[in-house]
Amino acid sequence: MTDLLSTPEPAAGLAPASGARQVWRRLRARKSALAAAAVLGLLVLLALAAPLLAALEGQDPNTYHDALVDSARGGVPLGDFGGISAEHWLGVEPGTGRDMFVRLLYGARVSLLVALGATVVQVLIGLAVGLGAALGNRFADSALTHLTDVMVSMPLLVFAIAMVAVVPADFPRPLLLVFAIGLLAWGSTARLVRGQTLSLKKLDYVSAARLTGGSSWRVARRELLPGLAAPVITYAAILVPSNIVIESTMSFLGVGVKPPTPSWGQMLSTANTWFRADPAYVLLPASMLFVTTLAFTVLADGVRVALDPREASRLRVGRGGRESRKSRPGGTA
Amino acid sequence: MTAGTEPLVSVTDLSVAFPTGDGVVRAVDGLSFTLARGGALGIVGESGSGKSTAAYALLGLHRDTGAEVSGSVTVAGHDVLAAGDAELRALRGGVAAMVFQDPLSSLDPYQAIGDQIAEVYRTHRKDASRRAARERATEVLDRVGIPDAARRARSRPHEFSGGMRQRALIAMALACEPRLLVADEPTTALDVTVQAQILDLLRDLREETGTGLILVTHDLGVAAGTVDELLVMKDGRAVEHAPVRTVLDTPRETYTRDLLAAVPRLNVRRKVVAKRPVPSVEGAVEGSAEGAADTGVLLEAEGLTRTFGRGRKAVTAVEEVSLTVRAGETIGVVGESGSGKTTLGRMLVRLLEPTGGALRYRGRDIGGLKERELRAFRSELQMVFQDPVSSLNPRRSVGESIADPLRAAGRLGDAEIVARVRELLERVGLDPGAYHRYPHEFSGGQRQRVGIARALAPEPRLIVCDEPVSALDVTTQAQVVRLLGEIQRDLGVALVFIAHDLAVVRQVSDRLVVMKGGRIVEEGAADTLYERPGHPYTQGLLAAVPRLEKAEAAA
Amino acid sequence: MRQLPAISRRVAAAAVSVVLLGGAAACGPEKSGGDAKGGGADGAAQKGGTLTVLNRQPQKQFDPARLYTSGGGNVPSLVYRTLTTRNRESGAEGTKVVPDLATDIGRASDDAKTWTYTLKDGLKYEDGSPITAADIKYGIERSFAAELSGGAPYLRDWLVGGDTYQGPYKEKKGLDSIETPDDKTLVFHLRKSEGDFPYLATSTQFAPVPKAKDTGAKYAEHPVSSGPYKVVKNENDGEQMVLERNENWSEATDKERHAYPDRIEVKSGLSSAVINQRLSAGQGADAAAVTTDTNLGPAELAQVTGDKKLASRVGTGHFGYTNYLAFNPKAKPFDDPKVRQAISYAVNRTSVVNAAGGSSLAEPATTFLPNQKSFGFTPYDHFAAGATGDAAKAKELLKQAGQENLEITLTHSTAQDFETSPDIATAVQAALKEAGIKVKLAGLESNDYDEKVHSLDKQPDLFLAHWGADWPSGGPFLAPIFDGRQIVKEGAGNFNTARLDDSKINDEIDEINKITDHDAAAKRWGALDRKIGEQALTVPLFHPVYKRLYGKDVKNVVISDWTGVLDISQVAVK
Amino acid sequence: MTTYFLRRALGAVAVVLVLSAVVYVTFYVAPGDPARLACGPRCNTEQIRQVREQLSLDDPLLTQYWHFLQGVFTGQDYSTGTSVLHCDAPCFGLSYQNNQLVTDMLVDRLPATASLAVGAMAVWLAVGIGTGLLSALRRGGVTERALTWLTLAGTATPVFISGVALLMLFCVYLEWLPFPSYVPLTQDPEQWAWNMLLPWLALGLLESAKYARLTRSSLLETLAEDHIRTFRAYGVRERSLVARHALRGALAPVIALTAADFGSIFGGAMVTEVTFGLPGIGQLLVNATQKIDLPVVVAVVVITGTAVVIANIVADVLYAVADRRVALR
Repeated sequence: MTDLLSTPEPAAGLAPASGARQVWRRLRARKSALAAAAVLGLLVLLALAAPLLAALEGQDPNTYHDALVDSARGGVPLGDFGGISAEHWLGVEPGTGRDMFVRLLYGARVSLLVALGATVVQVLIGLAVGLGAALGNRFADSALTHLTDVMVSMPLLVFAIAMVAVVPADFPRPLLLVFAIGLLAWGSTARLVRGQTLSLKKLDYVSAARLTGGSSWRVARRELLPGLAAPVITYAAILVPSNIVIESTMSFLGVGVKPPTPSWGQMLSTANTWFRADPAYVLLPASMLFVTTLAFTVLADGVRVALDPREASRLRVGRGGRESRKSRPGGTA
Repeated sequence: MTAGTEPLVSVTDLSVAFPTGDGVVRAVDGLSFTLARGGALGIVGESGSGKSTAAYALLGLHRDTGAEVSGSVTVAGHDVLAAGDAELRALRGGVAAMVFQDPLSSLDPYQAIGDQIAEVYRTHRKDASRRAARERATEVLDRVGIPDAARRARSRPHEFSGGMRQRALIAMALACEPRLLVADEPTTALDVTVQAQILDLLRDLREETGTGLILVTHDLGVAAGTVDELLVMKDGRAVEHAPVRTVLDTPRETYTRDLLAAVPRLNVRRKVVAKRPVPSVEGAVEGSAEGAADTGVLLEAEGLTRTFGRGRKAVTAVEEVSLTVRAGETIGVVGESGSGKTTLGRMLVRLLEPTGGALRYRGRDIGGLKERELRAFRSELQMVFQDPVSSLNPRRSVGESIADPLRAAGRLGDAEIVARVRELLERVGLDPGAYHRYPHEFSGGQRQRVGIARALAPEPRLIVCDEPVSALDVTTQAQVVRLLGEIQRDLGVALVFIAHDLAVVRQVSDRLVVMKGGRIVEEGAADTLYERPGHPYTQGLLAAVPRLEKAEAAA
Repeated sequence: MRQLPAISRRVAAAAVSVVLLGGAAACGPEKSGGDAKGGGADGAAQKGGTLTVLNRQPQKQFDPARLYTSGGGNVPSLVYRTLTTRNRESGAEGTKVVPDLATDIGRASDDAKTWTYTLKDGLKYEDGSPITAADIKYGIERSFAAELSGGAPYLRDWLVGGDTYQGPYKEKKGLDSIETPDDKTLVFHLRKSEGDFPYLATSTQFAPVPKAKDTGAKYAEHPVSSGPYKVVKNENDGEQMVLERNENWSEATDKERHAYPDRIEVKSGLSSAVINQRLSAGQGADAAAVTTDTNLGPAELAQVTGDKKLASRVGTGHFGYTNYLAFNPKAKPFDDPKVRQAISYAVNRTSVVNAAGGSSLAEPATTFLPNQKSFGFTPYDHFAAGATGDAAKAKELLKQAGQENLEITLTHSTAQDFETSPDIATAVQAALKEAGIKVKLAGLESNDYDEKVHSLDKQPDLFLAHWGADWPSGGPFLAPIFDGRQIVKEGAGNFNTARLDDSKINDEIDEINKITDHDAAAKRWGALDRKIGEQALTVPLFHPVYKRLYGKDVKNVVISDWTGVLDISQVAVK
Repeated sequence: MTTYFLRRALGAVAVVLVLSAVVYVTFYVAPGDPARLACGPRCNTEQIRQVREQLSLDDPLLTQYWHFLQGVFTGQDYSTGTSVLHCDAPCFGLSYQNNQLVTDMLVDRLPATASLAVGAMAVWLAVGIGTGLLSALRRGGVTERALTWLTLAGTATPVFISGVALLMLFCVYLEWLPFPSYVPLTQDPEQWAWNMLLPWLALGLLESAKYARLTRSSLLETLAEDHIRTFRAYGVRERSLVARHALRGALAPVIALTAADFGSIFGGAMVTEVTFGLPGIGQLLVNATQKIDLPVVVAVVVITGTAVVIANIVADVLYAVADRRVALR
C-alpha cells in the first residue's frame, strides 16, 4: 500500500462536491469566463426587461416619429449620431424614426432566442445523428454519414427560403427561424460528434460501462456525453453568432422575422446602405452582435476548461508522467 | 569512479519543485551524486520517487516549464542550470542524449525515422550535408541492429515493431556520439524478450563507445545486469547509493529490500492456500445444460476465432482457441504483443463478438447474443483493464464509476450503493472517503485498484484481468497482484489473468495458457509449465525474464 | 404596365439586392437640373469612347419576342429598331410616341381598328441586307410561340386571331391580321378600337427578324441588329454584354438614337450599393458609366445631397407608377364603404413616404393615375386625410359602420423593394393603430405574393399593391384594374382585384379607346379615374420618384417621363 | 484503394441523388408556379398552360424526376422551335427562364465561384492558422490580440455588412483597390487577384475564427505530445520544433475542416457574390430560386453536393496521407 500513502492528499480541505458544483467552482476561478457570463447575463436581462426599459425611456419599438427624420434626404435622422437625444437614448431609425434603444432591446429578444434555440436544435440533432452513426452498425453509420453529407451540401438559404414559404404564415416566425436554421444546419455538429465519439468509444472506460449491463443509451449518456460536452460546447459557441448571422442573412433575403418585429439581424440587413449617411445605424446592431460573439467564445472556453476535472491540476500532472503516456491507443504494433 | 579525472556528471544538492494549485510539490529534494566517465548508474525507485525528474534535470528539460530548480548540475563540464539557451541546446543530444520510454509516441509519427535521426545530427553538426546526415542515420540504425538499415530508414515509426522503435530511439541518441546516455525506462513498454535484447544492446554500446549511462527504471531486475552502481530514490531523496552488487546482496534500507522483493520471480511457487469452498453454480441459467453445473465449468470457449477487417486485408487475431474456465480457478494467459491475448480476453466477456467458434457461459452459448440479450449476463462477467488512465472516466468521480454497475442493476437504494462502494474501496485497499475524488488524483496503482473495485461491484463469477499490472512499477505490480490473489481466494471468483510477463502470472495462476500468433501453443498446470516448459516459445519467454541472480553471477 | 422596371423591381426584391429603389412621385418643380438635356459633364457631345452600364439585373432575355419592355427598353433599343419609338427627350416631352422604322406613328382607320404603316427607305440589318415589312410581321408572329413567351399581352388580345395563334413554328401559315401588301407596308387588323396602337408598336416585338436567321430559342445568342449597335459579347446569362457599332445602321433614318459612344459595356449582377458607390467614386472606366436600372436609395440620397459635386450628377426621373392599398370590396368588412373610407382617412402618407425613402423618392398620392399629364392626371382627394392622416374622422366612420374594434390583416410581400415591402406595411400599420384599427401583417414570399394577389380565389382582402404603365397613357393604367371584362377567373392573371364590373365604366373605356388624339383621350381617362376614386376601391399611397446617379464624364443626360431612367441611346462620354 | 474510391464514389452518387430528389420535392411543394414565372408577367391562362406543357410541368413528380435523371445520364434533346438542340450527358436540362442549357450556364459561372472559394480559403487558412499559431505560441502579444479580435469580428459580421465596409474602406476612402469586377484568371491573373481581394477577405474572415480556434487547440495538443519533447531534448530549436514536428500533426484536423468548408462554399457564397457582383453560381442560385427555375436550382445543388462529397473524400485522403497511421476505410 505504499503507493497509496505516497500520493499527496490533494485538496484535503475541500468538501466532496457534486459534479455540477465542482464545475461551477472551477468556472468561478476563471475571471474572463465570469466576465463573459456577466455580459451574457446582462444581455439576457436587458432583453427580458425590454418592456420595462422601454417604459423607462418612454418609447415603444413601433411608433413612428416622422418629425425626427429628414424626409427630403432619404429619411436620415435629424441630429448627431443617429439623432441621440434625451427622449431617444440611442437615436432613431432612419426612414421611420422608430426608437433605436428599444428596438435593440426587443431585437435582442428575437436574436438571442433564434440563435440559442437554433443552436440547441442543431446540437440535439447533431448529437443524435453523430452518436447514432458512431455507435450504430455499419449500415446505420453509412446511412447517417451520408445524410450528414446531404445536409452539409444543401444550400442553407435556399432551403430556408423554401421552408419559410411552405409553412403557414401564422406560425410564430422566430420559432420557425429556430427550426429552419436548426433543422437544416446541423451537419457539421453531427460530424464533430461522430468523430469525437469514435475516439471516445475506443477508451476502456466505455467498455467497462458496457459491462455494467446498462442499456446503450445509459452508456452513451453517462460515459460519452460528458466527454463530448467540451468539444460540443466550444463548437456551439461559434454556432451562436453564426446563427445570428444566418438570421440576418435571412432577413436580408426577406425571410427573416416579420415586421414590425425588430431583430439584430433585421436591423443589420437594412443597415448596410447607411454606412456613410448614418453610421450609428450600422454600428449599434453590429457591436451588439460582436459583444455577444465575444462573450460566448470566452464563456465557452471557460466552461470547456471547467468541465474537465483534470484541468484544475494540470500543472501538477505535468508532462510525461509514466502512466499518462500509456493512454494513447497503441498504433499498429 | 576513477580518481584524478573530473566526473562526467556531477549533481549537487539538486531540488526540483513544481508549484501547483495546492502548493509546491518537491519532486526532487537535495539529491547529489556523481558519475565517472564511462560509468553506468541505475536510478531506481517507484513512481513518484522523483527519478525521472532528476534525469530530466541533467538535460535542463525543466527550463521554462514553471518548475523551480536549485542546486547544481554539471554534465561534461557544462553547468546545465546556468547554461545559456544555445549552450543548452548544444548539450542536449550533443553531449548528453536521452532515450525515452514509449518509443511510439516519442517519435514523430509523420516523418521517416532516418530523417528524424538526420535532423538531430544536423542540429549538432551544422556543417554536415543532408546526405552526410542521412548516411549517419543509416549508420547508427545499423549499429543498433536494424536489419537493412538503409531501406528501413525511410519507414515511419508505425511501420516498426516496438523493439525496433526503441532501437531507433537509441540510434537517435547515438547519432552525435554523446558522452552520456540517459535512458528513462527504456524497456518498460516492451515484451520481455525484446527487453532483454535492448538491455544487451545498451551494454554492448557502453563497452564499445565508452559512453556514460544513466538508466532510470522501477525494476531492479532491469538495472541489475546493466549498470555498475545503483541509486535508490524515494520521495525525491536518495536513500541508498552503492555498487550494484552491494545493493542487491546487502540492501541497507527496508525500502530497497521491498523493491527487491517486488521483482517478480519465476522460482516462487504459488502458495497453496486452503481455498474457501467454491460457490456452487446453482440457479443455472435458463436453457443451460444440466451437466455443466455439475462439472463446475463456468465458461467454455471452443474454437473461438476473431477476424478483423474484410477481404484481403483481413487479420485473424485469435484463431481456434479452446479454453475452459472452472468456477473459482485462475488461468494465466501469457503471450507477447500481437499474440491475440487481449482479443481473447475481450471475447470472453463479450466486449467483442467472436467471428467463429462457440462461447458457452454456464452451458448457454453467448457467443452470438445481441447487446440487449447480453445484459442479463453482463454483471457476472467483468474485466479489469490494462490502461489505468483510459479505463476510468476522467469526468466522473471514482465512487460513481464503481457504483455504476450497481445503479445499472437498480436493485439497491442510493444509501446502500454508497455504503457498498465504500466497502469495496476499503476492500481494494483505498480510503473509503475517496468516493468523491476524480481519477486524475490517483496514482496508477490506485486507479487499478479502483478498476478492480468496479469489477467486483456486481459480484461477478468471472473477472478477466487484461494485463492489469503491465503499466505499473514493480512494487505496485506486486501489490496489485497480491490483491487479486486475495480477492480470488476470499470471494472464490474465477480469474483469467492476461500478461506478457511470465513471472507476474506465476504468483496467481492455477493453470497457464501460452499464446502466440492467435493460437494457444502450450497449456498446462502452472507449476509444471514453469518448471518443464514444453514448447520452445515458452522456453524463450522464460529465459528472457531478467533475474537478479544473473546479475550477481555476471558481476 | 409593367415593363422592365416593374419586373426588375420584383426580382430585386426578394433576393438580395440592397435595393434602393424608391418610390414616388413627380416632385413639383420637376424640370430641374439633371432632367434637362445636356446635364452632366460640360461641353458638346461627341462620338467615341466607351460607355459602361452598371446594372443589377442581367439582361437575361434578349430575344425581341421575349422582352417585356416599355418603349423598347434601353439596351435592347440599341440593337432593335421598332415601327415606332418613344421620343428621346427629357421630362414630359419624352412621353410622346415618334416614328422609328416607319415614316409616321401609324395611320388609323375604321374607328382605330385598322392601322397602317409604311417603312422608311434605306433600312438595313447589320449584315447589310434590307429590312422588309415581312420581317416585322415575322418578328411579331414569333412572339406567339410558346418557346418565346414573355412579351406583353396586347398583341394576343388586340390582333384578330391573336387569341388562338400559336406562332410560326406550329402554324407556318402566319397571322392573317397582319398584311404586308408590299415590302414597305404593314396593315394591322384589330378586334376592337385601340387608339394607343402606336404606343404598342414601340415594343421589341415590332422589331424585324429575318426569317432565314431565326434560330428559335437560340436566336437571342446572335440576334440580327437593326439598330446602331450589334452584340459582340453576351456572357453569363446576360450579365456581361459588349455592344459595338453596327456599321450598316443608317443614321439618316434614325432621328432618335444618337449613338455617341463607339462601344458599350454592360456589367450587371451588381448590388445597388456597389453600383452607386462606383458611380459616385468614378474611378477609371466608372467615370463614363451610367445605370439603367438602379435608383439612389434613401441612405445614398442622404449622402449625395450632402455633396454638391455629387448632387450635380443626379438626374430625376418619373415613371407612371402608383403604390396603393387594394381591397376586396366583396369581402367583409371591406364590403362596407365606410370601412374603406375610414382606412383611406386613417392612412398617414408622411410615414408611408418616409418608409418609401423620404420625400425625394416618393410623393404622396391621392389619385390612382400617376401625376403626369400624359396619363390624364386630374387631381382629386376624395377622403382628405391631410399629410399625416385623420384618425378622428376614421374613428367616426368606423363607429357609424359599427366596427369600433376593427381587426384586419394586411398582406404584403417580403421583398425589400420599398413598394409592397414590409417597411410600407408597418407604416400603414402604425397609422391605422392611431385610428384604433388593429392590423396584423401577413408577409408573403414574393412569388407567393404575386400569385396570390393575382388569383381571384386566393386573393387577400387587403394588400399592398402597385401598378405601372406599359406606356404613358391612361388606358393601360386603368383598364386592367377596373375593366370588368378583364377579370380573370382562373389562374393567377387577374389584376382587377376589386372585381369591379360596372357596365358604365366598361363602356367608357371602350369609348376612350376609339380616340386617337392622345390629349383628348387623356382628359377622359382623368375624369374616369376621378369617378372610380369615389368608391374607395383602393387607397393610393404614393408615386415613386427616381434619382439616377451617373458618372462624371457622362454628357447629354436624358431622362424621360416615359421610362424614368437615363436613356443610353443619348449619352455621350466624349 | 480502388475499392475504396469505388465505394466512396457510390456514396457520392447516392448523396447527390437524394439531394436532387429533395430539391424536386421541395420545389414541388413550395408555392409559386414556374410556368407563370417563365411565361412572363402578363401571360394569360392559355399561354401559361402552353408553357407548362412545353416545360412538362404537368407530368407527375416522379416522371419529371425520371426525365431529369435520364438527362443527367444519357443526355436529352430539346426543341428550339426552329431546330433540335441536343444536350449531352450530363444534361441538367434547359433553364425555364431563358431556354439556355443549364450546363453551359454552370460552366460560365464556375470559374468565379471557384476563384472565390480558393481565395477565401487561402485567407481563412492564412488568418486562421496564423492567429491560431500566435495564440498558441505567443499568447498575449499585440498582434495576437488584434488578430483574435479581427477573426471574432469577422465571425460576427454578415458578409453584406463586412463586404460593404471593406468596399467603403478600400475603394472609397483609401482608394487602394478598384471596385471588384470579375476578371477571369485566364485573361489577366494580376487583375483577377486585385479584383477578388475584397471578396476573399470578406468571406475568408467570416470563417477564420473557427480555424484560429481549431489550430490553437490542435497545436497545443500536439505540442504536449511526447515526440515534441524528444526533439526538444535533442536541442532542436523551438521554431523548427513547431514548423517541422508540431504543425503537420496539428494541421490534420484543419485540413479536414477546410475540405468540408471548401465544398459547401460552392453553394453558400451567394451573399458574397451578390454583395460584390461576382458572376458565380451563388448568384445564379439566388435568381433561380426566386424564379423557381428548377433545372438551374437542381443543377447548382447537385454541383454543390458533388463538391462537398469530393471535398470530403479529398479530406479523408489528405488526412490519411498526413497521418499514415490512419487507414482509409
